[in-house]
Amino acid sequence: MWFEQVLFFIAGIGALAGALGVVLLQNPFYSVLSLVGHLLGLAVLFLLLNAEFIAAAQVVVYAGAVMVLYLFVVAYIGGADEPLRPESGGVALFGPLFALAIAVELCIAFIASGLQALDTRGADVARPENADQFGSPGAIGELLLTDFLLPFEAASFLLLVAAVGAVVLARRRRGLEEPSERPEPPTETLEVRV
Amino acid sequence: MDITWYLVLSAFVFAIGAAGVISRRNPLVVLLCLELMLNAGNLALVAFSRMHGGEAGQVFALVVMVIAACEVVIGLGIIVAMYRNRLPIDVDEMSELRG
Amino acid sequence: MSTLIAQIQAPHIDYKELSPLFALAGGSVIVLMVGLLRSRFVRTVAVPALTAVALFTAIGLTIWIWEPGNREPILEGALGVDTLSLGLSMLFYVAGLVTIVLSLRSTAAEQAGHGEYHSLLLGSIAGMVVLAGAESLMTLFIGFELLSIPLYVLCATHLHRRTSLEAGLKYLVVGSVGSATLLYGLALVYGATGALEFSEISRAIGTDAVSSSDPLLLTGIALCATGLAFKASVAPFHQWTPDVYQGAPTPITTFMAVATKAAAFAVFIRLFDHAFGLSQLDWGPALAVLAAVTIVIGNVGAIPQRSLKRMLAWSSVAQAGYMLAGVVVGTELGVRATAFYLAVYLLMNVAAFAVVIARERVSEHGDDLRSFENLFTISPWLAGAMTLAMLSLAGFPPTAGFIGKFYLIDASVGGDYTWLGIAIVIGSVISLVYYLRVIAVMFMGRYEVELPTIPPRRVRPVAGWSPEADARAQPEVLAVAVLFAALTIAVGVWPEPLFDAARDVSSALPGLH
Amino acid sequence: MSATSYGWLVLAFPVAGMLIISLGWRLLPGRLPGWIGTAAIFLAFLASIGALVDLLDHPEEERQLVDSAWTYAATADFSADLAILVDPLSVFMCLVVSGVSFLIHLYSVAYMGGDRGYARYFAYLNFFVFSMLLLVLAANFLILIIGWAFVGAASYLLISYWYQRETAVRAGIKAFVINVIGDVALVVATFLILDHVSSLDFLTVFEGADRAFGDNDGTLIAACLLLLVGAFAKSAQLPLHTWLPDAMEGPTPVSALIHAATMVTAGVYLIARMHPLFELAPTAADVGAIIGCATLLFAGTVALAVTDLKRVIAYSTISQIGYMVMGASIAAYGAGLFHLMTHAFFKALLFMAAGSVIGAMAGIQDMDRMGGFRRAMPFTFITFTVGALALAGFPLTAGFFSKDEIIAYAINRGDWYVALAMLGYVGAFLTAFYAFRMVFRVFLGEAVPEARELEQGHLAHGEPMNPMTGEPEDTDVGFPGPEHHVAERAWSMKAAMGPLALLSIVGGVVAIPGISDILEKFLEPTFEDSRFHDTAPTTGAEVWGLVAGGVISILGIGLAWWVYVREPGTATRLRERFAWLHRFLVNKWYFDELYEAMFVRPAATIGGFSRRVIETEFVQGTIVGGATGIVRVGTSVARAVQTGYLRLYALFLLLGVAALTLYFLITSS
Amino acid sequence: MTIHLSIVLFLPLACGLVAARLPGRAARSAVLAGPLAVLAYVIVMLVDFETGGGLQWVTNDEWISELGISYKLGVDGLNLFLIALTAIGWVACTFVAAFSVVDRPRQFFFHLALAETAVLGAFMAQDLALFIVFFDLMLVPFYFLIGGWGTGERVRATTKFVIYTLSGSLLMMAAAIALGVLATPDGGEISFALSDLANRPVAAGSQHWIVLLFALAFFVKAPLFPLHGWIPETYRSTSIPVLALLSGVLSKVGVYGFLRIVLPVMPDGAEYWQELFIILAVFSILYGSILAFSQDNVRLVLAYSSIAQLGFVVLGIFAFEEKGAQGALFQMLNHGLVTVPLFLILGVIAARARGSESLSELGGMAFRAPVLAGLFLVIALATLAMPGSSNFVGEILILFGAFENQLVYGLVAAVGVVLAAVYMIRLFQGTMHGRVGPAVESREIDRVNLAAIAPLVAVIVALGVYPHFVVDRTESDTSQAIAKTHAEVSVIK
Repeated sequence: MWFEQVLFFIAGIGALAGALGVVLLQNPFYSVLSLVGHLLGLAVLFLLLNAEFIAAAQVVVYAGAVMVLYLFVVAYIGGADEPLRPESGGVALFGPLFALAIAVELCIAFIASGLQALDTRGADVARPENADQFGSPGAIGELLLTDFLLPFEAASFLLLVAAVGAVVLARRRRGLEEPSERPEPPTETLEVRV
Repeated sequence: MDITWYLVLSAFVFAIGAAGVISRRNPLVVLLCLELMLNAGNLALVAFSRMHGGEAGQVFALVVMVIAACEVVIGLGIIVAMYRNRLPIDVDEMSELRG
Repeated sequence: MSTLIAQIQAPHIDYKELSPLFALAGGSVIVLMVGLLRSRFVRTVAVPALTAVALFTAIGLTIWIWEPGNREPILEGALGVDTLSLGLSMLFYVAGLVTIVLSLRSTAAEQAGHGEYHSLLLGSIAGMVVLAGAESLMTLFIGFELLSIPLYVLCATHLHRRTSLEAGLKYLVVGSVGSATLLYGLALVYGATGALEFSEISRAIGTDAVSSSDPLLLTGIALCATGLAFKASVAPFHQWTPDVYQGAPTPITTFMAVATKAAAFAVFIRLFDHAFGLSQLDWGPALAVLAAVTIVIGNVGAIPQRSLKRMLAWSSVAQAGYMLAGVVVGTELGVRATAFYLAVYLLMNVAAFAVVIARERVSEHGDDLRSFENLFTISPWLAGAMTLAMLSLAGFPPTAGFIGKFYLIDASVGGDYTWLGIAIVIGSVISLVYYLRVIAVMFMGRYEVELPTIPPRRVRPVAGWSPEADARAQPEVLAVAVLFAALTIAVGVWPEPLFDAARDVSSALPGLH
Repeated sequence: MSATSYGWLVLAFPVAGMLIISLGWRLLPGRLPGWIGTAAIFLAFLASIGALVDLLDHPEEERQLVDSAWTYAATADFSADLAILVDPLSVFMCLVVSGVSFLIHLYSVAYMGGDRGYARYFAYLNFFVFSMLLLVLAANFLILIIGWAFVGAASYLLISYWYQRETAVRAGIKAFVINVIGDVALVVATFLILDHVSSLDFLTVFEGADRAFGDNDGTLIAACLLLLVGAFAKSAQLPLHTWLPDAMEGPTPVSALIHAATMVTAGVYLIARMHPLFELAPTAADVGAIIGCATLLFAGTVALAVTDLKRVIAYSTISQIGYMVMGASIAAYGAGLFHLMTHAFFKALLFMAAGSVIGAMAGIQDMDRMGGFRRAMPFTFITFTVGALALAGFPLTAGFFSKDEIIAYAINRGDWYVALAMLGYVGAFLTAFYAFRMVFRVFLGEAVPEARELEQGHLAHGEPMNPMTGEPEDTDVGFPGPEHHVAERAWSMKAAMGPLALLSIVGGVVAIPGISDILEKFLEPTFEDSRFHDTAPTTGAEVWGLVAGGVISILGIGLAWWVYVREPGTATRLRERFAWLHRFLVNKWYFDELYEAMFVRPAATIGGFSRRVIETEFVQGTIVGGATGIVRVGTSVARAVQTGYLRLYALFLLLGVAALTLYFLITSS
Repeated sequence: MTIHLSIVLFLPLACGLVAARLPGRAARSAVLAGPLAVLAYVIVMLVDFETGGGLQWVTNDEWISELGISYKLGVDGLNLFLIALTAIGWVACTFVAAFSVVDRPRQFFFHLALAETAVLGAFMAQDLALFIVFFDLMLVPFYFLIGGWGTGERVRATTKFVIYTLSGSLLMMAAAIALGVLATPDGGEISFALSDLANRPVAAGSQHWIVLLFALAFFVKAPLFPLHGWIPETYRSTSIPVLALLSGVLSKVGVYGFLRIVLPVMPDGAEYWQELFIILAVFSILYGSILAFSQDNVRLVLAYSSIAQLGFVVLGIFAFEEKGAQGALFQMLNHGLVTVPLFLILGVIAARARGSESLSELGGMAFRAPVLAGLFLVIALATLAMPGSSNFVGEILILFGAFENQLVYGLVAAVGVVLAAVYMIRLFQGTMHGRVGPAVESREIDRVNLAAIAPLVAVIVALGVYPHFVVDRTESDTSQAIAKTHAEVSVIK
C-alpha cells in the first residue's frame, strides 16, 4: 500500500506545515491562508480514513465559507504585522515547552495504551453493495436522522443562537463609535493599610 | 497506515495550536489557533471512528465543525466590537481586569 | 432512493420528556421575534414577561415529568431525562428568572436589545439543560458549547465598556481552549471505549477491551476533567473567573456564578460518578488534590479584593472546591451533598449579587467595598440580606451554608476523604477574613475596617463607572435580595425538603454506593 | 443550754455585731458602733463562760462535744460539716480571745474616737473576733482552714485600715500573701491526712491516725511539717515572720489584739490541737521546737536595736511566740498555752500603753524622740512597767511562771532539749533587757517637748505624717485623725488597761508549781492521750527553774538600768563600737532584702519577660502571626499570578493540563 | 411539673425580636422581660430538680434526619447550674445595659438576646451537632456586639476573636462529623445524639485526633495557653456588659464540652492526652497569674486571671477523679459568678476615673465609696478563692482531685492559689486603696449597678455559707461523666 503511505505523509506534512504557518507567520492574512492549506491537508487525511463526507464538508464549508468570513474581518480591521513579542520571555519560552510536553504525553498515551486496534489499519468496514459505504453521505445522513438526531437539532439551534450573538455584537448602534459618554473617573490612589 | 500515526499527527497539531494561543497576541490569529486545536480533535475522532469502524466519530466531527464555526463567528464579532470601540486589537492590551 | 428512506425508521421521539427543552428553545425564538417590535413597552416589559413565561412553563413541565429513580436515556441514549438533570435544571430556571428580574433595568439588556438578550439567555439555559442531561459524549460537547457561546456574547453586552468586551474575549478564548481540551479528551475516551453513550462507556471500562486504568482512557479522563474543571472554575483552571465575573454585566455574572456552576457539576457528576465510575480509584485522588488546591486558592485570592464582584468570584472558586469534594468521593452521599450545596450556593450568591447590583446602581463607588459603608443605616434590608448571605457563605448556623458544609464534610468523611473535610474547614476559616470584612463595613463603618490595598496600578473601579450607576431605585432587586436571604435562613432551619430533592437527584444514578 | 449551743452563741454574737455595724453604718451615730461592737464581744465572752460552766458539769471523759449545723460540702470521700468542737482547749481559747478582745474593744471605743472609719473599724474588729473564735471552735480541717483564712483576711483589712498610706497598703498585701502561703500549706497537709485517714473531723482523725500512719511515717512528717508552715506563717516564726513588724502599720489596738494577743498565737493553738499527729511524727515536732527556739533568739536580738516603739514590741511578740511554739512542740502543751494566755495579757497591755504614749507623741513612734513621760502620764507609766515586768518574767508576775515552766519542761525532756532550755534562758535575758530599754527610754530621762506640753495639760498636735516614712498625710484617713487620745484622759482606755495590768501580775495563779494546777487539770481531757504525759517536771525542778529565771530577768533589768539610766552614754558607745552588728540588727538580719531578691524581683522579672517576649513573640508573633503570614503569602501569590494577561491564563491552563495528564499517565498501568 | 426547655431557650430571642420593634421605653422592659423570665424558669428548675435523676425535662425531636441531627435538649447536674449562671449573668448585664446609654439600642439588645439563646442552647443541647450549631451561633451576636459597640480597635478585635474561635470550632465540627460517621455501625443510621454516641465507642486510634480537635476548640474558647492570642485585644475593646458575659459565661461553654462530650464519649482519647492537657492547664495557671499581676490595665488583669482560673477547671476535669471533676464544675459556676460582677464593678470604676482603666491612674476610691469598696472586697476575696467562699470549695476539690493521681502537678497548681492572692489583692488595692489616683473623682456606686451587683454578691455569700446546695445536685452526674475514664497514676505518689 505504498501509495496510501506516500499520500499520508504528503498530506500530514502539509497539515503540520499549515498549522505551523498559522502560528509562525506574522501577518494574520497569511496565517489564514496557511490555515486553509492545513485544512486541505486534513481533508486528504479524512479521505484516507474513509470519511468522504467529512472531507467534503471540510473543504466546502470550512476551508471555503468560514475562511472567507475570516478574510473579510481581517480585511475590515486591517491585519497589521505583529512581531512575536520578545519581552514576555516567560510566555515565549514556556508556551511551546508545555505544548510540546502535552504532545509528548499524548503520544505516550497512544503508544502505551493496551488497545490492539491502535496498531491496525482499523476495523474492516467493507459493506454489502446495496448499502451505503462507510462514511458516505448516505450513511452519515442516516445517522444524523436516527442515532444523533438530538445533536443534529441542537447544533442547528446552536447556529441560530450564534447568529443572534453575532448580530448583537456586530450590529451598528448609535453612540458606539464615539467614546463612552461618561467621563473617565479619576485615578483612584487610596492609601489603605494592607 | 496504522491509526497511531494519525493520532500522533493530531496530537502535534493540538500542541501547535495550543502554543499558538499562548504566543500570539493578535486575537484573530488566536482564533485561528483555536481552530487548529479543534481540528486536531476532529482528526482524532475520525481516526478513532475508522479504528472502531463506526461512523459515530465522523458525525461528532461534523458537529464539531459546526461548533467551531459558531465560535469563530462570536470571536470575530467581539473583535469587530472592540475595533468599533477603538480598542487595540491585541490581547495583551486587554489586561484591565486583574489582581 | 425511496427504498433508502424506507429503510430508515425514525427514532421514537418522547415529546413529553423533551417538553422543557421545547419550551426553552421555542421561548427563545419567540422572544427573539417579539423583541424585533419597536414599541418600548414590548421590549422592556413583554419580552422579559415572555421569557419568564417560558421558564415557568419549563418549570411546570419539569415538575410534571419529575420521576425519581434510574431511567433509560431517550433519543437513542443521547439525553437522560432523570431527576439528576431535572433537579439541577430547576436551578437553571430559577437562576434564569432571577437574572430576568435583575436585568429589568439593566443597561446591558438595552444595548444588546432585549429580544436578543433574553433569547440568548434562554439559549444558554437550554444548553445547560442539555448538558445536565447529556448521556453521550456528543450531547455533552454540544450542550457545553450551547451553554458557553451565548454567555460569551452576554458577557460582552456592555459594548461601551472596555472591560465588558475584555471579559467577553477572555472568556471566549480561554473557554475555547478549555472546550478544545475537552473535545480532545472526549475523542480519546471515544477511542478507548469505542462508544459515545455513557452507559456503553461504563460497560466498556474494565472489560478486556480496555482496562479501567488504560493510559489512553485515563489521559482522556484527564483532558475531560480539565475541560469541566474549567467550566466549574476549579483551580488551576479558574483564572478566567475573577476577570470575567468582574467585567461582565452584574446580572449576567449572577447567572454565570450560579447556573454555569450547577451545569458543570451536573455533568461532572454524570460523567465521572457514572461513566467513569469504575476508574474512581484512579481519578479520585487527583480531583481531591484539585479540590483542596481550589479551596485554598479561592479563599486566599478573595482576601485582597475590594470589588465585591471580584471577591464573590474568588469565593465562587472556593465554593467550587467544596463541591468538588462531593464529586470526588463518588458515593451517593457525595452526589446528594453536592446537589444540596448547589442549591444552597444559588440562594446565597443570588442574595449577595442582588445586593451588589442594588448598590452599584446608586453608589459612585460601584461594587467597591466602600459603597457598602454603613449600609445598615442607609438601607437596613439590603444590609440584612447581605449579612445573611455572607454568614451563610462563611458557614455560620443557622443558615443554609452551615448545613451545606456539614453535609459536604459528612460526605467526604464518609468517603474516606477526611483530610478533604479538614481542607474544607480550613478554607472556611480563611474565608472569614473577607466575608466578615463586608459585614464590618456595613455595620461598623469603614473608618476602622482595614480595606485591602487596591492593586498597585491605575485602577478604574469597573462597576463603579458601569452604566448601571444611573438606574433608579430598584424595588425588584431589593425583593430578590431579601427573598433569597430569607430562604437561606429558612433552609438552614428546615432543610428537609431540599434533602428530599437531593435524595431524588442522587437516585437517578445507578450503581452508586 | 448545752455547751455546744453556747459555742454557737459565741460565734453568733460577733457576727451579729459585724452585720449590724456594717449594714447600719450610715444610721449609727457617734460612738454607737463602738459600743455595739464591744457589747457583742462581751456577750461572746459571757457565752464562753457559759460554755465553760456547762463543760465543767460533764465528767472528765465527756468533755469533747461536737455539734454540726449542716453539711458544708460532701462529695466522694471528701465530706465536711459546718461543725464546732467544744472541749477544754477550745473553751480556754474562747475565754482568752473573747476576754482580751472585749477589753481591747473597750479601749478602742475611745482610742479610735476621732477616726473617720470608726464604724468600719469595729465591723472589721468584730469580724476578726468571729473568725478567731471560728478557728478555735472548728471541729474539722475545712472549718479550721476557713477560720484560719478569715483571721488572715481580717488582719489584712486592719493592717491596711488606713488605706491611704502606701506603707500600710504594702504591709497589708505582704501579710496577706504570707498568710495565704500558710493556708495553702494547711490545705496540702489536710489532703495528705484525708488521703490516709479519709476523714476531715479532728476526733476521727486523731483516733485513726496511729492506725493509718506508722511511727514517724514519712507522709505524716510531711503533713505535720506543712501544718508547721501554716502555723509559722500565722505566728510569724522564722522564716515567715517578716510581715508582723510591718503589720504595726495598723492601729495600735489592732496590734494589741491581733498581732500580739490572739491571732498570732493561733499557730500555737494549731500545734496543741494537732498534738496527736505531732507525737506520731516526733521529727516534725523537733523541727518545730528548734525553729521556735531560733525565732525567740533572733527576734530578741532585733528587739535590742530597733527604735520604733511598736516594732520593738512586735519583735518581742515574735520572740515570745517562739517560746510558746517551742513549748507546744516539746509536748509542754499546758505550759505553752499558759504562756499564750499570760502573754496575751501583758502584751496587749504593753501595746495599749504604747498606744497611749504614741497618742501623746501625736503619732510619732520613734523612741529616740521620746523620753520623760513618767510624770506626764503616770497611769500609762505604771501599766507599761507592769507589762514590761511580766514580759521580762520578773519574779511572781504572770510571765515569770509561764515562761519558766516551758523551759523547765525542756530541761526535763533531757538530751539535746536541754540546749534549747539554755538558749531559752539567753532569750529570757535579752527579753528582760529590751523590755526595760523601752521603759527607761520612754518614761525616764529628759522630758521631751510633747511630754512637757502634756504636763501643761494639753495634747501635742503635730503635723499629720506617716510615722514610718515621715511623709505628710491628709488627716481624714490615717492616724492620729483630727484628735487623738491618751489613757489619762479616756476612762474607757483606763478601764481596759486596768484589768489587764492586774491579770499581768496575778495571771500566774492558775499554774504555780506545787501550789495550783488549775490549768493543767482543766486541759487534761484534751491532752490526756499525750504519750509525754508523764514527762512533766517535778515541782522541785520547776522551782529551781523559777529561781534561775528570776535571777536572769533581774540581771537583764539591771543591765538595762545600768546602760540607760546609770551611764546614759553607754548605748551610743556600744553602737559605735559594734557598728556592723548594730546595722545587722537594725536591718532585721536583712530578711526583707533577702526575700525581695529571692521572690519579689524574680517574679516581676518573669512577669515582664512573659509580657514582652512570650506574649508578643510567641503567642501573637508565632501562632497568630504565623497563620496570618502563611495566608498573606498565599494571597500575594494568587494575586501575582492573576496578571490579567490572557495568554498567561492560557499558559497556566496548559500547565494544568500537562500536569494532570502526567499524573494520570503515571498512575495508569 | 414539666418545663418545656424550648420555651426557656427561645424566650430571650422572642423578647429580643419584640423589643427590636418597640419604641424606646417599652423596648427596655421587653428586653428585660426575656432574661427575667428565663431566670424565673431557672429558679423553678432549681427547686424542681430531682437530685441524681439524670437528664430531666428532655425535649427530643427529629430535626435533620438525613444527617442524624436531632433537636434534643435536656438538663442534668452538669448543666443545671451553668444554665442558672447564664440566666443570672444575662439578667445582671441586660439590666445594667438597659439603664445606661447605648446607641442603636434595639440592635444591641436584639444581639444580646440572641446571644443568650445561643448560650442556653449550647448548654442544653444533648446532641453533638446541635451543640455545635449553638456553639457557632454564639459568635454571630458577639461579633456584632464587640464590633458595633466596642471601643478602640474593635473591628480588628472582633474579627480576630471570631476567626480564632471559629477556626477552633470548625475543626471541632469536622472532628464531630468524623466521630458520628465512624461511630455509625454498618447499616445503622448515623446519629449525633450524645446518648447514642456514648453507646457507640469509636476505635481508640481515631479517638485520639478527634479529641485533639475538640480540645482545640474548647481551649480557644476557654482560653488556655497558648491559644489565648485573641484575649488582649478583645478584652480591651469590648464594652463592659458584653465583656462580663464573654468572660463570665461564654468561657464556660468550652470546658463544659469536656465534661458533656469528650469524657463520656471518647474516654480513651481523653486519657491519651491527659498528661498534655494537665501540663497545659498547670502552665496556664502559672502563666495567667504571673501575667495578671504584671498588667497595668484592669481589664487585662482580669483577662489573664480568667486564663488561670480556667486552667484550674481543666486541671480538675483531667484529673479523672470525682473530686476534681466536681470541683471543676463548681468552679465554672463560681468563676462566672465572680467575673460578671467584677466587670460590672470595673465599669463603675472606669466611670469614676474619666474612663481610665489603668491601675497606675486609679486608687483611693474606697474613700468616698465605701459600699463599692465593700462589694468589691467580697468579690475579690471570693475570686482569690478565700476559704469560706464557694470558690475555695471548688478549688480545694480540684486540688484534691489533682493530688490524688498527679500530686506534683497539683502542688505546682497550688502555687497558683498564692499568685491569685497576689494579683487580686493588687487589683483591689490598686483601685480602692492607696492615695487617690490622679484621674479619680470618688463617688458612691450608682443605684443601677448596685441593684445589679448586690444580688450577685448575695448569691456568692450564700453559696459560701452553703456550697453543698450545688455539690449535692451535681455530684451524681459529674461522677457519671468521668466514670469511663481511668486516670493512670503518674510516677510520683
